[in-house]
Amino acid sequence: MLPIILFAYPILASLVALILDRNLKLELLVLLHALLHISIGIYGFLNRGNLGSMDDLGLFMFLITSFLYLAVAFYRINSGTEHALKAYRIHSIFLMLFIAAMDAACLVKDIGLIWVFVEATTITSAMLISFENSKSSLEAAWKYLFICSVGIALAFVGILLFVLAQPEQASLHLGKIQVHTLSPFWLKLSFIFILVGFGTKIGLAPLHFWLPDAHSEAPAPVSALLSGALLNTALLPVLRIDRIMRNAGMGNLAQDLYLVMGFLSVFVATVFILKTRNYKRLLAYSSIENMGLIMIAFGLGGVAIYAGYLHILGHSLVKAAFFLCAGNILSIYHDKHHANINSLFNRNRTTAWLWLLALIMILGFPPSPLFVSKFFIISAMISQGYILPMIALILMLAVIAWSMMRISLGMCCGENQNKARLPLWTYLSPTALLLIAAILGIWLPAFD
Amino acid sequence: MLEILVLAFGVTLLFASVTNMLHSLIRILVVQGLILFAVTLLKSTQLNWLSFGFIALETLIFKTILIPWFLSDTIRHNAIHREVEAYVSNFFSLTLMSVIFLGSFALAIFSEQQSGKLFPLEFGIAFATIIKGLFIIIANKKLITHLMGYLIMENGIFLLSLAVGGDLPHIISLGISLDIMLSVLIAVLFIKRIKSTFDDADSPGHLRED
Amino acid sequence: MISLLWILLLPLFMPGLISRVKAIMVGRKGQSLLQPYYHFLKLLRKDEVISSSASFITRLAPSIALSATLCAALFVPVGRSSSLLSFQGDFILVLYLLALAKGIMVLAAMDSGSSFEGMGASREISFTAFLEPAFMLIMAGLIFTSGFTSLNSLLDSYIINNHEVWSLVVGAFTIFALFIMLLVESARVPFDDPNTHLELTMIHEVMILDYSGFSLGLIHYTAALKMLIYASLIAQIMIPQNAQWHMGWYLLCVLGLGLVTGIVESMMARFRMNRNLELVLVPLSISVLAIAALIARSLGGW
Amino acid sequence: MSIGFLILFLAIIPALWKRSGLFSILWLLGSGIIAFEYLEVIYSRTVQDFMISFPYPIGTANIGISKLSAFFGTVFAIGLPLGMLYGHFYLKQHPSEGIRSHLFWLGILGLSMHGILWMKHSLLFLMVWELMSISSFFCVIHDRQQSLKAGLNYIITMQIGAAFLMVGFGLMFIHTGSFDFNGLENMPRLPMYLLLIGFAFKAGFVPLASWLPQAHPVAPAHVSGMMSGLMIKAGLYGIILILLTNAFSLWEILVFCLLSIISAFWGVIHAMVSTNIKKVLAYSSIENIGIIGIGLCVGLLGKDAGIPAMATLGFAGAFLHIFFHSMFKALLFYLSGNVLVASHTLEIDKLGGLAKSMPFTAVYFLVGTIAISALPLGNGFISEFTILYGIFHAMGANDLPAMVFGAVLLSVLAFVGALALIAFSKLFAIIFLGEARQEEARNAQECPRGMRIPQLVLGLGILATGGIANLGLRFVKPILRWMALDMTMIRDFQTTLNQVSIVLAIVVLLSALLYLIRRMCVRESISATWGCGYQKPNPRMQYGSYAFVHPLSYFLKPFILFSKKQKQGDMAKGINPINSMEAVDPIFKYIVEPVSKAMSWFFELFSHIHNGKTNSYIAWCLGFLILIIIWVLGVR
Repeated sequence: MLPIILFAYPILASLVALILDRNLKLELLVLLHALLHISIGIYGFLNRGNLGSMDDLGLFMFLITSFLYLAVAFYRINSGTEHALKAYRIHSIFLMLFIAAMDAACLVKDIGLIWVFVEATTITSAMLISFENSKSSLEAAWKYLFICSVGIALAFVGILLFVLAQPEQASLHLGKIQVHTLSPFWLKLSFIFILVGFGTKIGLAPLHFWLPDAHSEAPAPVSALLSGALLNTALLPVLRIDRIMRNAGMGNLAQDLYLVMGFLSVFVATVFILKTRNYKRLLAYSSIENMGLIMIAFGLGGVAIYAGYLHILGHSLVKAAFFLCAGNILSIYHDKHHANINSLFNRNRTTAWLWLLALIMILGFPPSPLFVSKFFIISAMISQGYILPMIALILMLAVIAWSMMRISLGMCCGENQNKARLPLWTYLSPTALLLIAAILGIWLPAFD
Repeated sequence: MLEILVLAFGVTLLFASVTNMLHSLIRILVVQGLILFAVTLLKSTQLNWLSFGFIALETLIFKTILIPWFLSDTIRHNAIHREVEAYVSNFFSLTLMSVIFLGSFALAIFSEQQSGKLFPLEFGIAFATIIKGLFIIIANKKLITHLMGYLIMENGIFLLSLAVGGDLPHIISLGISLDIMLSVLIAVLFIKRIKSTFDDADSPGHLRED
Repeated sequence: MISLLWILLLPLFMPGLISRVKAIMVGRKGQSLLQPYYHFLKLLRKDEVISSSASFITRLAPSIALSATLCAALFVPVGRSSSLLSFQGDFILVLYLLALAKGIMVLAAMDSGSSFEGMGASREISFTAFLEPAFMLIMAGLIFTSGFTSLNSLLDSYIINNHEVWSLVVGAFTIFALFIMLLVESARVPFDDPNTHLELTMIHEVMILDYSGFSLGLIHYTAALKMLIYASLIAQIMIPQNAQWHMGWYLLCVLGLGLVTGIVESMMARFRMNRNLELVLVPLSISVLAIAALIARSLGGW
Repeated sequence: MSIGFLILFLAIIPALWKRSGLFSILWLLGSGIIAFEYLEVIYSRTVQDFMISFPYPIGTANIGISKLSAFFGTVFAIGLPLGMLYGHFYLKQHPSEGIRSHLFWLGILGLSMHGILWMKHSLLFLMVWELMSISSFFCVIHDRQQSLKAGLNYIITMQIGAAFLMVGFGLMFIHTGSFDFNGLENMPRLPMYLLLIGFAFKAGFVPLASWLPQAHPVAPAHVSGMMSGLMIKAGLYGIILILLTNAFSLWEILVFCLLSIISAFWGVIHAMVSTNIKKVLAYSSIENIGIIGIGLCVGLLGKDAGIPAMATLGFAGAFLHIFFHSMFKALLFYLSGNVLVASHTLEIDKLGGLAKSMPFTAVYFLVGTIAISALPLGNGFISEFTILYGIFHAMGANDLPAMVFGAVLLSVLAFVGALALIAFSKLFAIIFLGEARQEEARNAQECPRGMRIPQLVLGLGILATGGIANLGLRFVKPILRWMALDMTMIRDFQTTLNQVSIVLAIVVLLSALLYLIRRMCVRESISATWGCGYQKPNPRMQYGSYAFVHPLSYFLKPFILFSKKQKQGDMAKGINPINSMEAVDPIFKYIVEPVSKAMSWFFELFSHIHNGKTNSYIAWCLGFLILIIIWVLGVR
């Protein structure tokens, strides 16, 4: 029953949207979808375990998505007034389809279908990214679509090899796989392809190149969803395969690959956080960094796996809020170069403080879930004897913290005095996200 | 019979690496689609109408007719120059192609020793096709050629899916080909818009860190 | 009680004695020994001229300095009659009281805003940097021989007994260090020339250029008192073990010190200013030597 | 206790409505209650630990308070509200936007400082610790202009320190499997060193103290007062926590000794040559931390050598100095705020003669100076007296290290004390005495009464604890007893202290008497300072800050790194050449800066892969794929 509502609504709503004649109505339509979404999510959370289609992992991602979607839907209210109706209609339709595709990718258990839906998210979100129809957004969308399609194609090769790994009647349904019969050689090979393929979509270095472009050129709500929800959705299949790998006794191979890619990601993020001049790209790189940390966490295993899930949660919420604040700043200054932005404190104090709070929470100051997760990641690294990597990691994190704080403070402080006002919703949803993150940082929910 | 078809598929790759014309690349795509259709028919054990319909839809309709038509249409409407304009010379790409063949056959034979349930020839050709597709993307600067490289790669993946013994459920393969179809559509759309906004058909490089 | 009398009366005798000795050395007759007393009393009767840039510090400083020094003096034993005040570890307080006196006088000098007085002040206070640790180490050295007690009993217990070569060595060290400290602290040649007439070369005298009358009297008395403190410290050490007339010995030693000081003054010339600090290091190094020797000894010698 | 903390939490509300007055009043109220309760804990009752059970992985957190933390809590509860009160009046004189956020972060800072003392669960402790760092950072960058760079430097330093703590606690977690502070007892060496280093960052031991002289001058006066008087004590709290629960070998003690000596000496010589009031004060904080460390070392040495009196007095001196330093350092920083408000500069060579225009400030500053340079009547003397007293017990006790290091520490303490006397007599003399050197100082006005209230309180406190020498010891004694130290000789020591205070009373009475006599029978006549024959002396001829310490310069020079700045003048246009010297921090100049430069250079090397070409991106993808295939199939 639930899945039907979940997928029937967006399709019907897209049809309805074709006849709606005002932006506000479209926004309300999306908002309704978001409310439906989160109510289903909460229902699923309340009686989890006895849901057939949703396992905990899927539910986890689903809940994160619904929180973000709700925040974004509120954020969009009254923000679309300056857009043309037609473009905005298409935008809203694709937004709902995008969410539907992500839900499907969270819910289904068949790797093949997961692949299909992840590819579907690529297609839909490509339309969302190119919404502003400027040169750069077009280029970003093209690169995003193309690189991700190629990567996903490689992932499909991996899936085929996974079929090859099963001696008799091959099946792609995760439940039906006899792990002990898998041939290790093909499993290894398929895992490599799957990791590289979905890793492209997760944005792990050195496959991350589309990510800063897409995140910086998309409109703020879309970037929030991309970095908060889509990356997790792309991470999901990797985690599902990871369970198989671990059951097949090849967990340490997977973990080594995770560690390698994770460290590369953090390193690349450090390089470009020092380098970049565009604050939305800054956030994008910090997404890469956090994804790298998550991969490191899963690569370490043990208690760090918990840290990994926590990090996913915290990063999604805080980063979404961060991107929404960036949207506010963009709508105040109409400029993406942080060198040209100053005195945010004077121009719009609320945004400034939201920005700084999101900053310190993404850097892992308490009360942020990232603090706890970083603590566990570091202690796990010690316990497994990765001493030099740990020192390097801490150094890189310190450099990232320095650079991001320098840039953000430079944006916030200054002399310019003329005030700028924004609609209330644009403050509320980041605040709500940050609050949820803070609460979760202090009172951690138990996942398993 | 099967081997001959697969070899022909490989030959198309060689031809793809020496040609300079976009249209000949499109023709290569058509030929590959036909070959795939044939191979699928030969390989499929029991042939009822449903599965025949699926296969026909995937290979004939999509790969052989629709997508090539889109491409040639795009080329015509956007007045894209008909040269391929690769970064590398034909000779180089040819040698590289043979290297790719060598590598993929080595991999195929190596893995055939590992577990015996695949056909090394198809496997190798398929791998070579995938790599070749990527190589075409890397070596050319036109958006449309990127797209063609992507399609060649997809063909390779399709061949691979034939190479691995157990075949996918039809619904999944249909979804897959739908996805590819849509992505190609949207890609074509983007190519149109990019052509109109940047008024050249090369892959744009404005978003960079410097 | 008797010792308080001594402490109050004796100080001004030293400067008179010294100047008399110097006069005799150069073949003059010299002033009477009691001249400083007359001078002091005359100053007490005079009114003052206060610098226009003076704040409350100038008015407050001399009395604080005097009372601090006096309290320090109360801990110093005179002859065998034990000091008025004494408790375990009182010498720390003595040292810091002297530092207080010095510090407040330095501030007073800076208060006048005259560059010369500032110069004197900075020179004066620079000396403390090396004298305080020296004093500490000397006290630590005395503790080795007679346990951690008060200044009074430290000095009473015979540091030098004739049958023990160690104590002779250490006693000699201590006396020499204290004597140099006496010269420095009471602003005598070779560190400072009290009766030069070129401000650039003065230390103590230049600090009090702007003082006059009553305050000047207090300051002179304070300086003399400080000198007496160091002199009587040395004297207490020098009293031999089986002496009968302690008071006599004490006076003898003190006057002897005055004599020696006078002779030194008339034999030596003042050092170059920037060499002074290096000389002030001497007591420190000597006391370090002494304490090293004592540590070695307490561990049973070499 | 809960009521007090409730009030402190409520104080956030007026802060959000910019009611700084109500904010500080609530802080006074709440801290009063809390201080009372802390004192109860110190003297009589014990507070039951209460458990909060968090979900996995934090587990049940043990939150409670020991006598040690009660001691620090009392210090905080006394110092913080005064700081808040001063801040209220200071901010009135310094109107600036962002009062709201400033007060908010101020409240968070105070609360987290109290919170650290309660956490017995390393993860929560770290959380509160980080909260303290970030809130103090936001307090430092209050003016949002000059302070940004220093503030950034500060927060990153704190992050590195926190990383040390993180790793240390992580090791502890791996070792014991729990976060509880019971794990701190005789822990393995490596985590212990890491924790000590992490805490030393906050406490400001050389060579980890380069943030202090950078952050304090730019922070508003009340913030730097609270940070330097109170917050760095949080680092000491951590250090002492570890010192008490672990046994140390002689070598470790000696290394700690050495570090403390270096801190004290390094701090004081830089304080001597600095020309910015707040810089001088910041460096002297480093010095005082060194002195506290020396006290702790004396205690440890006494334990190690089996000299109970030495141990007890050493720890007693350290605790006393923690308490007293929190008073006089805060006072001096607040007074620097007065000077800034009155004359709009902190450069002492522009000031002078303020004693006549700002008499109250001058008197308070004199009190602070006496206290900080350990002169009698100030409370700094009492703590140093205690430490020295402890050291003298080592003399003649038949234990080589105790004796040798006793002698060394004696001379170091005396030496540092003397240098501090020089530094602060310089500071006081040049700011408040003589004539105004420049305009700023000439038309300075005394600050409003409000700013002087907290200073009056602190000054009286200093004089009280300095005059009635037993007061501080009474406060410290329960903690010493709790530390199971030998208390037999404390009684004699108390009698000694009583005698000390008697003597001090004599000094005061005598000088008062003399002063009165002078007032009665001496007529003053005012005239210009005698220029020694020079006809028209002017204020700029007065002894400057550098000239004052010049006699010692030739032996200070080797220890201090000067950066000379020369500005060519042009006599024809009447522009004088300016030669200025400034002491720069060698650690910052020769370690931090080159390292950061090297790192940025290294990262810059890789910053060209993002060239905007899809082809190259795909090439990276393919290359990486082939690499890991080869790695997995070939190598593994």
